[in-house]
Amino acid sequence: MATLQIRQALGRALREEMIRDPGVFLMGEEVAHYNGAYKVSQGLLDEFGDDRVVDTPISEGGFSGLGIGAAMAGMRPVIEFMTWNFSLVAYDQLINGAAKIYQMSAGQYHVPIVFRGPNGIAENLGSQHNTAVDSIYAHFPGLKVVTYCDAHDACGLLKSAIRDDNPVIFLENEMTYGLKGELPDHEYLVPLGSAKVRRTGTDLTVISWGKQVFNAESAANQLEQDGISAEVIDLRSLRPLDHETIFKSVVKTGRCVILHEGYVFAGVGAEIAARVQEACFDWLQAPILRVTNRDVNQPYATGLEQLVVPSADRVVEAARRVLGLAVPADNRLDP
Amino acid sequence: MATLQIRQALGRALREEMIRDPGVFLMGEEVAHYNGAYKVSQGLLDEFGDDRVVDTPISEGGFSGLGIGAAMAGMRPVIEFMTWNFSLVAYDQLINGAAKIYQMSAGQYHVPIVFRGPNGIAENLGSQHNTAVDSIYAHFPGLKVVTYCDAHDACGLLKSAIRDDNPVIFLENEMTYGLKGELPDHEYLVPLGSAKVRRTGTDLTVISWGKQVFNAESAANQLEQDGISAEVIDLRSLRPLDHETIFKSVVKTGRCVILHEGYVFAGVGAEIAARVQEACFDWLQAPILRVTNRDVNQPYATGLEQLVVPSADRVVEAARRVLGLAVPADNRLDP
Amino acid sequence: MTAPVRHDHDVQPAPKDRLLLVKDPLAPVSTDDLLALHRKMMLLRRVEELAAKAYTQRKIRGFCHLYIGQESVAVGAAAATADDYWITSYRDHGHAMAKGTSPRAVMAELFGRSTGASGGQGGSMHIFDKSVRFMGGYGIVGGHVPLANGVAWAARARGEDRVCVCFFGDGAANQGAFFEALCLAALYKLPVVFICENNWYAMGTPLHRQSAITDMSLRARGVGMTREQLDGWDVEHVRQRVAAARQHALSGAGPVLLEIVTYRYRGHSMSDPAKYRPKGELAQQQKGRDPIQLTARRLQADHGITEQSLAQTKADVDAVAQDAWDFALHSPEPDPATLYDHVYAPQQTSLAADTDLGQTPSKNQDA
Amino acid sequence: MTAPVRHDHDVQPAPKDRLLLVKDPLAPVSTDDLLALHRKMMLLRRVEELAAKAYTQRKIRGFCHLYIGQESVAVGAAAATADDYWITSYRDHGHAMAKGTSPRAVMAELFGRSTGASGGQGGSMHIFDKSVRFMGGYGIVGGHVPLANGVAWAARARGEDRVCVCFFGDGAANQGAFFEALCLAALYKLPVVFICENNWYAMGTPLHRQSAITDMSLRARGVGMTREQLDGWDVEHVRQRVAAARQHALSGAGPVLLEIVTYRYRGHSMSDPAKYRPKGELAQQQKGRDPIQLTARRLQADHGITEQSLAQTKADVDAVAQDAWDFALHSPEPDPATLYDHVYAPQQTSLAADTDLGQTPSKNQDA
Ligand SMILES: Cc1ncc(C[n+]2csc(CCOP(=O)(O)OP(=O)(O)O)c2C)c(N)n1
Ligand SMILES: Cc1ncc(C[n+]2csc(CCOP(=O)(O)OP(=O)(O)O)c2C)c(N)n1
Ligand SMILES: [Mg+2]
Ligand SMILES: [Mg+2]
Repeated sequence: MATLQIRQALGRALREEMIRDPGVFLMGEEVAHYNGAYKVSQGLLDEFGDDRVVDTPISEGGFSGLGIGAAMAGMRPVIEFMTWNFSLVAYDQLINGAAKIYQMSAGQYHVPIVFRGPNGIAENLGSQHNTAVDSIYAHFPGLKVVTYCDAHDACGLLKSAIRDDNPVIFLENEMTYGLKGELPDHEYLVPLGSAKVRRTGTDLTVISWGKQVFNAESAANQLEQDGISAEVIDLRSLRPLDHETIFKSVVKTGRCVILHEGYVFAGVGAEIAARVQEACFDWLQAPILRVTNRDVNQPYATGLEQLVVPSADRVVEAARRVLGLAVPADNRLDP
Repeated sequence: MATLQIRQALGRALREEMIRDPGVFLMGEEVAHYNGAYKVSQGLLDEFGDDRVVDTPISEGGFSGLGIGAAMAGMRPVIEFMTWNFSLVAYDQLINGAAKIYQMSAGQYHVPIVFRGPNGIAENLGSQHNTAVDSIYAHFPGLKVVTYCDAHDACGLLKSAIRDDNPVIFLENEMTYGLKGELPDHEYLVPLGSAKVRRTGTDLTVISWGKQVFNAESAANQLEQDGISAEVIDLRSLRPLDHETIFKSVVKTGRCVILHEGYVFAGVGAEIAARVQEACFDWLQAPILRVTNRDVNQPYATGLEQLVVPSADRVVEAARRVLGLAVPADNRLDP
Repeated sequence: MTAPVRHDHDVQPAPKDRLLLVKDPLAPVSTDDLLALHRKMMLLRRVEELAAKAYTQRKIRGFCHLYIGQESVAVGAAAATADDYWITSYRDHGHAMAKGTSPRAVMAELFGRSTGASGGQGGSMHIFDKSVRFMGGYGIVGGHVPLANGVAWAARARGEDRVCVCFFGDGAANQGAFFEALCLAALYKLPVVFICENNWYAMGTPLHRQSAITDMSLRARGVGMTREQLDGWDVEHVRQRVAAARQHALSGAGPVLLEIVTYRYRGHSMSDPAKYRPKGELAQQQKGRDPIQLTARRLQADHGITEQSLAQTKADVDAVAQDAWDFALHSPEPDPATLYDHVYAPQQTSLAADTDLGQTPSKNQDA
Repeated sequence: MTAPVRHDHDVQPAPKDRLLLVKDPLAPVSTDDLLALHRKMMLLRRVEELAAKAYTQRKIRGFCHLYIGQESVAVGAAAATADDYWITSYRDHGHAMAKGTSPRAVMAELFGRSTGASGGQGGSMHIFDKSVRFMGGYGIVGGHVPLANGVAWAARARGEDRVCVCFFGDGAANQGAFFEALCLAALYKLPVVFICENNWYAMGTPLHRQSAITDMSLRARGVGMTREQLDGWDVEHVRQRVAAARQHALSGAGPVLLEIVTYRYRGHSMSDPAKYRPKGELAQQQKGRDPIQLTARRLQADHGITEQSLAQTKADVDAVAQDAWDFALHSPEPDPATLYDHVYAPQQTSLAADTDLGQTPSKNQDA
């Protein structure tokens, strides 16, 4: 076992896949000489040279498209967005390009490419640097969307993503790059499309992904003190969804809270709620509740920001509500 | 009463607002000399001149941004996307610009701008020309998102959108521009944020918007023949949602089918389902079902395309299912 | 891969305009070759004339953008880059056929049949043919231009002696994606030949109303790329200059932007009556500058080809085009059962790594 | 609003490079004016030095991009465009203060206080100040450049004698949004002065590794815009050339792209140790080319200002900056009850039209 930070676990995945397959290359702003804005690619330029670890100008649309073309022509590019916020200037390339070429060409051209970078909320970055892009990519067939909460899954999922023959949206998180975890010494993969039950429970199911899994776990701990047993699921894969794991849990517990970063409206949480109520209608004993960002653009000031982002406390509240227990006076609801 | 095509009704709205407020101008590809790719702006160049009806190069990001800047500086631009598919190259401008400036500036700058153009499915346009953008815009606070199904609402909503002090995403439809409807001779507005009950019923609620409202109505007609009474709601406004109208109906009928174009995953239908199950949990007698595009990128060939897009038949099927009635052998489900 | 370093931060004289200096690198075409070029241009045109007819009969649906009038560009370019990669926009029937896709596969695609180049999935705007390195037609103006860089990147990484030829219109030269692609290609010195087919209109908007300059090759000047503007009516000239650009790009000297001036005879798409043209403009082009007529005249004047022989070519071409129609018409529609076949690629590379995945039994599993 | 028509479709010689020919239009600065410029540059720097200190004390959070070293650009430009509109990127503290936003409002914004320029909503990257026509700082590289065109559009439509000045970096000159904006501005001949502050780095990437050409003003050449590259260390020179560009743009001759060569002393943001600089580069810049020192020397040599007097200015400026800190520190945080206040603008224009909405009683209602 090795203890690695998440950034190192991701770096290990990149390195292993670059050794394994000469078609893999990494491209993005500051990934080479600077070793990555968040140091995920530390050491890779030295090891693989500047044909395979490539700094780009600030042209997200341009280098995303370059990656897509290279993937069509048989390579396996990994494109780093310094953060996913900046992918919005490249959105057309990912949606009308990456997601559709396999279909438009009736399967002649695969697009085995990974787009990766930190997603969602950081701290005090204000309005334009806090977008959680989960749903605006997971919306589209042709794309896969995955994420992790710990170092183990970060490495195993990234390796699977690189080997996948489809475009994969790989969502990381700025705040947890330094988080340490144990990785086996031998090579391993974590398959795309499988959720993980992080904690079993009987009274309600809390579904989450990315770093919000930690809020889910911390809420579960709090609830435990009140004798409430929460099952915590880390989705890991938003597209495809692991229906089996989700539905099995909700059928068992009869109650469900969904927790995620980003906006509530037509978020991935909405999709899960829609599917769960459809599949588990007869088992549900309370409405499914969602805990997400408040429905406002993210302010800079710490006090306001804290009100906006999801928290363990808000999960506890939601859990108590689905259980029909008393909750403290409601926070102001989203309009 | 005047009988107008939808394109004419939209043209009337533009014209009335341009007369009323010298700050209103129309900008987009082919809107001026060509009188609009779909002739919505017919005659406006002649009447208002090329300072106020402005042809652009193919630079959606550029002219969207121009509109946003002009709105901040006190004008009321109407930006036409030839179709909403092309807005994806301008996505960052709408999300990180239009939606956020009012908040980032703490209310110093308003962005009273309308982005409009045909959205969603047409016929045989293939993969890159069929995107329904509803959810990828409605996801974001700061934007309003509206649409219509008939000429009357088209005109009244567009006028309200132009007068609104926020950025409004105005979704039209290519296939219905020629559809005729009655408009009062006098000026009128249809407020944003209000759904319309198109047909009252008691057994189930069918929620839809845009041209799919016609599929909902036609399904309701078919259902009527079997003695089933469907209430049909035209949402008209996706953000803000008219909760009152929706919830009142579902509380009455106890059953709900949502019908819309575009992808199912984290679509606006998912949001409505999530909200309805939360608000109407105790009244719901069956799971909420959604009828949308199949979860594939849209093929060109007619036969395949027909399988993909929503239809009245699929609504009837869904309705029968929520009513616990026999349905013909299920179509292959989305994976 | 890096530009020359400027060692201090002073204002310095601007670098020179880089014009394409390579001379015509190919031997002049033989009579046989010119006949073949001529025949190919006629074939493109005839197939598209039939496509126009099929469209009015609603056998072809949706959008349908014809290439008629511009044939010399694709056919001339193909004669210089037969083995290279191509990528283009929605006006792609002519490009595909020039590159080697059969008229049958193109027509069947337009008819939405399973025998079409893209199996009926793509339609007019999305013809793909991997067998001839045709990387596809794309519908978002400018959206495919960045892809060309990646194709060239892969070709270079594999040590192939191939460029990627990327076609787009004058209108596309206003899209951000186009500019970013130019910048990246120049920075990385990628073997790409960018061809701006300047047909003077983007839909109904003439060039001088879409751009402050009408010399689109100057776009290259703003990003430090080699450029040339040329007349596109002469298929032989196009062949030579594309060959020159190819040679330049393969030499490691970086990409080239060719602006090839041409003209489209039809409306932008089948629904466009093209009323925006100045009176007489179309007739003048068709009379004085038709690429097929030009070649026909040259074949007769310089190569001793008879009018009769040209008529025979026309008859041959008509037959091939008609055969494509028949083939398309009698081809099956895509099987509904295949609807979900093109959403996700099944795994082609084995997920069980060829490297050792360690000693644990749970290979490919969550460890 | 339209470019000259090219009447036939022949290949033609490329139009000339358009250089900014307007001579320095302003009278030379008086001693008082130069003192004011000097003082302002010092103020910008001092406030940002305090911001750096506050950052290490975690009073300022998130990103914080300092302008130290580049002050002559904003201060010089402000002296030529005091009454015009400005828009800029995330490196905006200096721009805001140069344009007239108070150090208090800037510092309070950085501290996330309700008294901040953007009420604590924006933070370092998003300073807005409508009172001085400062249209804001934006965080998506290049994303704000298109907005400048709209501001200029509105100003022209209203008949104002104002340009919009748009600042961005050398790195931003690789973004599609930037290029599209340039194209549109040139096409519509908008009164915009684009200022590319070429500080030779985009984060850790030096210019020659981000662009095939390092003369960013040439971007204008590719779209037919007037351009000039100039040295930015001399605040007086910046003032004159920005005034010249302004005059050109207001004359109806179209926009101007100025590339102003400058240098940033600090890392890209507070978390960047800036190890990517060649050894000695920073020291050389600070010693030989500091804009504040240059002005100080000139004030002493040419304007008879004493060292003592300059020291007094420094003390004044220190006090103003310190006052800004104190003000920020003692200002209240935004009231949580205001959280939802800035999502949607309440209707400012009446929905009850000022025109007659007809005779029916159901005004503003679904008819
Ligand atoms: C981003 C985008 N905007 C608009 C359109 C609609 N559109 C399709 S073709 C076209 C004109 C393109 O002109 P040009 O690039 O000159 O190519 P040509 O049609 O002349 O071959 C437009 C505006 C589109 N497909 N994509
Ligand atoms: C679209 C986008 N991509 C990437 C970033 C991250 N980023 C912020 S500043 C910056 C460098 C910008 O350099 P330049 O334009 O030269 O401005 P400077 O920082 O030197 O003032 C980058 C890459 C961003 N904010 N937006
Ligand atoms: Mg054209
Ligand atoms: Mg810079």
